[in-house]
Amino acid sequence: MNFQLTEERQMLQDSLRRFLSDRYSVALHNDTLSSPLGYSATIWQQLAELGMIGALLAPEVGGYGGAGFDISTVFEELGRAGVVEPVLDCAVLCGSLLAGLDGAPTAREQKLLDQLIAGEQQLAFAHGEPSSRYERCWVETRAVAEGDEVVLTGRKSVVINAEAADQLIVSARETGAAGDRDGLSLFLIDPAIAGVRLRGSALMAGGRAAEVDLDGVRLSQSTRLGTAGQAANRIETALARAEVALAAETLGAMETATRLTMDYLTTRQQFGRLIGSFQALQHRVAEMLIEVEQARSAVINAAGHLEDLPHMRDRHIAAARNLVGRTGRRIAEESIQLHGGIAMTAEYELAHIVKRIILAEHRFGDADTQLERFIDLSAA
Amino acid sequence: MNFQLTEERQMLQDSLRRFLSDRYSVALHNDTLSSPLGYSATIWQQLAELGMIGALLAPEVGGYGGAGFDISTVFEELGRAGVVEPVLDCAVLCGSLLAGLDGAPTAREQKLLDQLIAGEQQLAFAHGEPSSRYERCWVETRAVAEGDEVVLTGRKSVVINAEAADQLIVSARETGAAGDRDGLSLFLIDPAIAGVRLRGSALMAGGRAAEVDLDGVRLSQSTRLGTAGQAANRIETALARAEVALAAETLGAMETATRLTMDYLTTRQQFGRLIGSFQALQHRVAEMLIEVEQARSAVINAAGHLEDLPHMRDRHIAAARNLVGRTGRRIAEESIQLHGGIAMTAEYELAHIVKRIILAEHRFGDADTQLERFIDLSAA
Amino acid sequence: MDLNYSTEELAFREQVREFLKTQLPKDLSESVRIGRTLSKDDHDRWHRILHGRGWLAPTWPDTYGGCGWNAVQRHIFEEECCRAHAPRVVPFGLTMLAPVLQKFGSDVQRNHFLPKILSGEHWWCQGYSEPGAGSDLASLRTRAVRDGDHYVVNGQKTWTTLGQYANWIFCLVRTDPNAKQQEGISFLLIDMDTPGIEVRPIILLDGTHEVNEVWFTDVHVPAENLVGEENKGWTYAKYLLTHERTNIAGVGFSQAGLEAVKRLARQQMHRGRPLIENPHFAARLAQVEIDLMAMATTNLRIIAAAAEGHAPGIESSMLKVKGTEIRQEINDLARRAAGAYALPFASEAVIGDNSALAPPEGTEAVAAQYFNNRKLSIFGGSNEIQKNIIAKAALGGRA
Amino acid sequence: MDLNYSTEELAFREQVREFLKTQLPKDLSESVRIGRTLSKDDHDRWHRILHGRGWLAPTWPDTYGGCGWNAVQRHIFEEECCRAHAPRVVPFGLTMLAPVLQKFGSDVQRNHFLPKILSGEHWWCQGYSEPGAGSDLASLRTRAVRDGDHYVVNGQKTWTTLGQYANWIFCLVRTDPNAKQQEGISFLLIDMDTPGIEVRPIILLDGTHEVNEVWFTDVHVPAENLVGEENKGWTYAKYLLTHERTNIAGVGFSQAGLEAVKRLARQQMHRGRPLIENPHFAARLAQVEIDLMAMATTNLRIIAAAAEGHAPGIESSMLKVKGTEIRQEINDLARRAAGAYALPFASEAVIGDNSALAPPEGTEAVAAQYFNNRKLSIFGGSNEIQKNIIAKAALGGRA
Repeated sequence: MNFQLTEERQMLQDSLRRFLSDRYSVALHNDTLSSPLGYSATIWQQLAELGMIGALLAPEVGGYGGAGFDISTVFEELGRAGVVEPVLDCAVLCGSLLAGLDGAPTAREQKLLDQLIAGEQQLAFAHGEPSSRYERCWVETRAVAEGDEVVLTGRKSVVINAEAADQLIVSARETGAAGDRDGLSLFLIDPAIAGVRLRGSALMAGGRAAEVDLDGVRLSQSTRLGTAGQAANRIETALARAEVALAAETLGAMETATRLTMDYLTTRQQFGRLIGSFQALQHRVAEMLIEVEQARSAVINAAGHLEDLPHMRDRHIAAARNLVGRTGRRIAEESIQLHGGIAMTAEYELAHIVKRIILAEHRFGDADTQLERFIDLSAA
Repeated sequence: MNFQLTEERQMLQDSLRRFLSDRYSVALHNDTLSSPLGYSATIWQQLAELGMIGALLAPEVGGYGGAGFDISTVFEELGRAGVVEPVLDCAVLCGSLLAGLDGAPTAREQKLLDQLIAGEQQLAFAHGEPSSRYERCWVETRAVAEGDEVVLTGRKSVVINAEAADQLIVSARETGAAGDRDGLSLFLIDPAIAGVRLRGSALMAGGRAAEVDLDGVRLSQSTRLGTAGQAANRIETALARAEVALAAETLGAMETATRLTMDYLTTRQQFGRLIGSFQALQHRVAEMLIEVEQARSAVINAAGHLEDLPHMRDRHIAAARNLVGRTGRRIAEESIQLHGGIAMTAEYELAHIVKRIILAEHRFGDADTQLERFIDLSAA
Repeated sequence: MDLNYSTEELAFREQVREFLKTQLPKDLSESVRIGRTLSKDDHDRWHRILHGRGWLAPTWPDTYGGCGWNAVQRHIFEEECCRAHAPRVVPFGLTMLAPVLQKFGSDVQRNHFLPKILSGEHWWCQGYSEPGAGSDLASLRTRAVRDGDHYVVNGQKTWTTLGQYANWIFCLVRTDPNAKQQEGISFLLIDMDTPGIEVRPIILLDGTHEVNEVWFTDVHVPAENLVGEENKGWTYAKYLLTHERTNIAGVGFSQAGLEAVKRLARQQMHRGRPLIENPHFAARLAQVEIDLMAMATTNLRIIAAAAEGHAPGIESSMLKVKGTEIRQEINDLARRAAGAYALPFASEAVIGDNSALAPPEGTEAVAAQYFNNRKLSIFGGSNEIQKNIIAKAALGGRA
Repeated sequence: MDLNYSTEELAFREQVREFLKTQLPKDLSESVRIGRTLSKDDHDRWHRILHGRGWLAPTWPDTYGGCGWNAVQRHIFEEECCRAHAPRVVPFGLTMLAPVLQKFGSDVQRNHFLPKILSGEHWWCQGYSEPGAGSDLASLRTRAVRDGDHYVVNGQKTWTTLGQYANWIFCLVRTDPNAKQQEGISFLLIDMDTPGIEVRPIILLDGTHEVNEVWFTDVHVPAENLVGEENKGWTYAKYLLTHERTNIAGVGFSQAGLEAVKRLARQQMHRGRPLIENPHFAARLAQVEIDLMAMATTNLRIIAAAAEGHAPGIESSMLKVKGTEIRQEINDLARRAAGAYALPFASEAVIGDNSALAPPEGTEAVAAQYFNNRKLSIFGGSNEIQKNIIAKAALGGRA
């Protein structure tokens, strides 16, 4: 039993923390929110140069990390600073889909991975659909083989980073009904080809997403990643890794929210006293600190089981995301309340942090969805 | 719109409150808990003489009340004092079953009602079963006609007041499967007849109950109350009235718990200050007071809809019992916590009050069961 | 005890419904329903329609142009307006300043200002809060120094709601810096066109501009714009705050919000079934509905008592706390129901093209409203302040 | 980072499991499992078995007869004991008094008392709390006046757990009434057979007798029974309280409790299906299990740090708060699962005949445990005191 970071991860943490606390200001945040890309290309490049993307991928595919605790170490730092760059979507989700499950990546996949690690490739995973909610295999988009080609028809929802992406990885169903694990395939698509239509929006917590319409998109069979109809495992593994990342990111944001709140309570006067001297508020701070420790433990559990068997892995992930979802909401709301109005102004760091915390629940399943998954996995 | 008690109900409330605050001491409580009957026959008789049982029954059957607000007025007072006498079981449940739904009671039923109102008759409703949980029509006990006779076989669980009862009203199924509304009948049984076996226990919050074994109990067909197989409505109405009573009782107990807590906070010193001067505790008192007002409104809603159509009636009752169950638990636990250890000693009034609050949730459905009912009734 | 409206009250409700059905512009109710930010013109239109019907000022005495309604009628009117998705009437002139002028203003002030509030010629905003003085209002520092027949005002107000549309502001200013905190405060009426006033937007976390900072640099205010006596402003301010509490429970908003959540949850799918059938979502929904049913009755109890002349005490504070908790919980449910569609900004989605790629109806503003309504438990006396008030009153002089 | 036990730790766990499997009497584990109150003889038997194995005093240094275990081993031992439903070892002598004697006692005291704690000859109870001094321990009023080679003790202690079985009591007494509150307190060891001591039962709301009042009337205590220096008792008391915090999270109890709830919920039926399949019950169960999984890791993190010599700071307080919340929530779930069977008293139902009319297994003590364990958040420093400690430490000198 050992809860210390390895020396390498400690160094990664230190360098990320230093870089982000130097560079990632509220002003940058506000500029980025309304920028055309939804993120800063400069920051993205610098993060890649720091080796941050490589840290999220295994040595076998050109990275130098990729384990659960690598992901959680990186994302806790991204969360502390409220980073909006699409690290999760490009590097974790698409990186994991390209790195795949078994065997080595193909040459084409490896090339994309190398470019990704170098910060030269933007990707997006077009998976969610209007009726999928948070179900992992609920894909209604159809892929129909026609000779050497495959024709994709369907709609993908809230595809984060779609507009900036050089390539989209699209999930589609070759056989079976919505919800089936069998029959899913992944395709690598240039978003500029005929039949693909995007409608973009800025996201409230930073970044951009698009609704993606696939209207009879004709692809070569060679654009398929992996075996036809057998993508469910690959998708689930990528999502598991993304959920660990997201939970760690939220933990980091919770730490910042709590720190800002404690700073505020110990500098702000009201009724002639520091507001931190009011016992009712002190008890609420104590409860926040307890919840942060609970969240930290939940993230450790999830990261530590990421390489475990899928059933065990997913049970710990569901537990962690449920706990982080619940306690994150509490920390976000309490931080705002204990600050008062100032917390709601875009000029103040907390405003960005609480949006990251709350809206994280809307990716891959909110606290209730995670609770259901945990119940299902516990019964199994 | 009018939220004032009528003059008659105001008088009933005043006289009950005066009588109970004079007579219903903690010492009496403790004596009663371990007594053979589980309640005080003297108090019972005095309550009857005060007209309290008559107030729970309609003029058509010899009472002078019986409406939702009569029940809630009486039971709020019983709850404030933590009364353990079986008013709910005898007067509300069995009284409502005998008074029935339509038409006048039979002569036999009316005689029992007269005796009940005079305090001369103890009754118990043997309805719940080991597998029924809180389902109202989940009856597995069978009633099989054999000529002029009916033979009852089954087991009834936690039948409150069974040992003291002169007569039991037993539900049994003549046709259909467990859970069906059709096929239920009620029988009036002398508990001393052959085949009936009781195993009694004191109840933690006062009173006594018994497990009742019915091992081929032979009854005359004339012991059936009402039409064969058509008792569901009668049962549901009686339970609805009992739930309004129970919600009001819990409201009264919540008021007492809150009052005792406020008294304690304003007399008890710690760290050289009245503990009521600690802001963290003040906020919790404020929250308790808010919850009591919510509970009061929920009881008003339930009582005010008791004479409404069953669907509307039951939706308001489920809402009230859910809210009272949740807020009651909170008031009970907070009252104990804000007192400290003293609250847990049998010599202190609060100990009895919190047991009444918490264990009320175990009759007819806890907060979760009520929530499910509310959801079902809202969808319908 | 009688939970039902009387025949007269039902008839009144019918009258209100008919008015709303025929007079409330469809585009306005649609904007309110989907949570779109209203323009100044939207507000003005509805103001004029209500004024035309004589229903703009339910709380005013008849003599000044009020409706002569009792507390129950006012409640019915508010309930129906919420149900019909009518815009909320901007309260600063009508329900906050007006009662102060009616009680403490001079005849000249009453005759000048009250008609212009009704006509909409004056759009008022509130100059109470200052940076560094949130719930501790009395610690304000904006100074007004008497100079002949003027006051010269210097200082800064903040959280000034819709100040960008206002042409008048009522302000608490410190006129005696040596007096104890709550003394030495005066109540001034200031024309926003006076030189030296600058309004700066505050952008909130959801991207909206609804509050402002108002800066005063040597602003000259005619002395006749002082309300009541100099240094007695705290008395008027407290009186105003009791009127801020009208409809504090927000029952109508919660009921409309809950209906919107249900519509959304019937339409959003989960595992091939409507989300509303999911037991965990249904449980959250039922829980808040049950709380709201009870609070609606608590609200009616207090209204019924008020209609008989009882002044609400700590009940207002209780309604504030529980009412905002319920509204915020409904906002949380709405964002939950929207799933991933809560992520995009409403602004673009609503105002963009209406192609087939639009987000599902009802998801446009859920996240923005969730964040924006965190303010409910902060402003108007934070919920912590309300709990202090409740506890102090309940524990009496005893703690 | 490594969440798994090492090979050595796994081997140790195997050893503990084997011991519990072969040496823990079945009737004892059965009593613990169903929540029956243990008799003095029950406690004594288990005490002797552990003593025989040399595993009675995990926290003692080797020199006094401890086990030489590190924090992780102690945790494994506790975890396995809970899982096997072993009785909890009565802590007053072993884990509360003994560390004080080892650090502050005289050689004579150590040589005399420590072996008798191990052998079980002395059953200790704790004389700390007094009526009127709950969480505010230092306000105690029991007086000890020096009279030659004795102290004469007068006063009253309360909440004395299992005092009815004890033959010795360690007491905080006031020896200098003129000193400031936390000074002037001394730490005395008192033979319960001394004339002038009276033990009066306190019956709790669940009908149990587990705590007592202890009254002292002119009780003569030999001066050599003073621990350390006169008027320095507060120092020793605080030292003792840090040892009271061993296993403060109660992870093992919660895990065993959660398993019991699951067994009950698999067996209780609802609409013809096991209750555990009901989505609302399953949600409550999953919620607390998730909280417990996280807290178990928090606990391990602190234990791992302790094994490397880091003294836990506010982490103990965090574990106390969250640990008791979880245990109480599990108690609440257990009573919920039992349905109407939670209503009867356990005492009669368990001890009565075992006829076919017995209540379902696992329902016997659920209500009693729910009520009894409300104490968890009150004693050992109430959860409010713990939150004060956490906030003070976190906000530092800053508030």
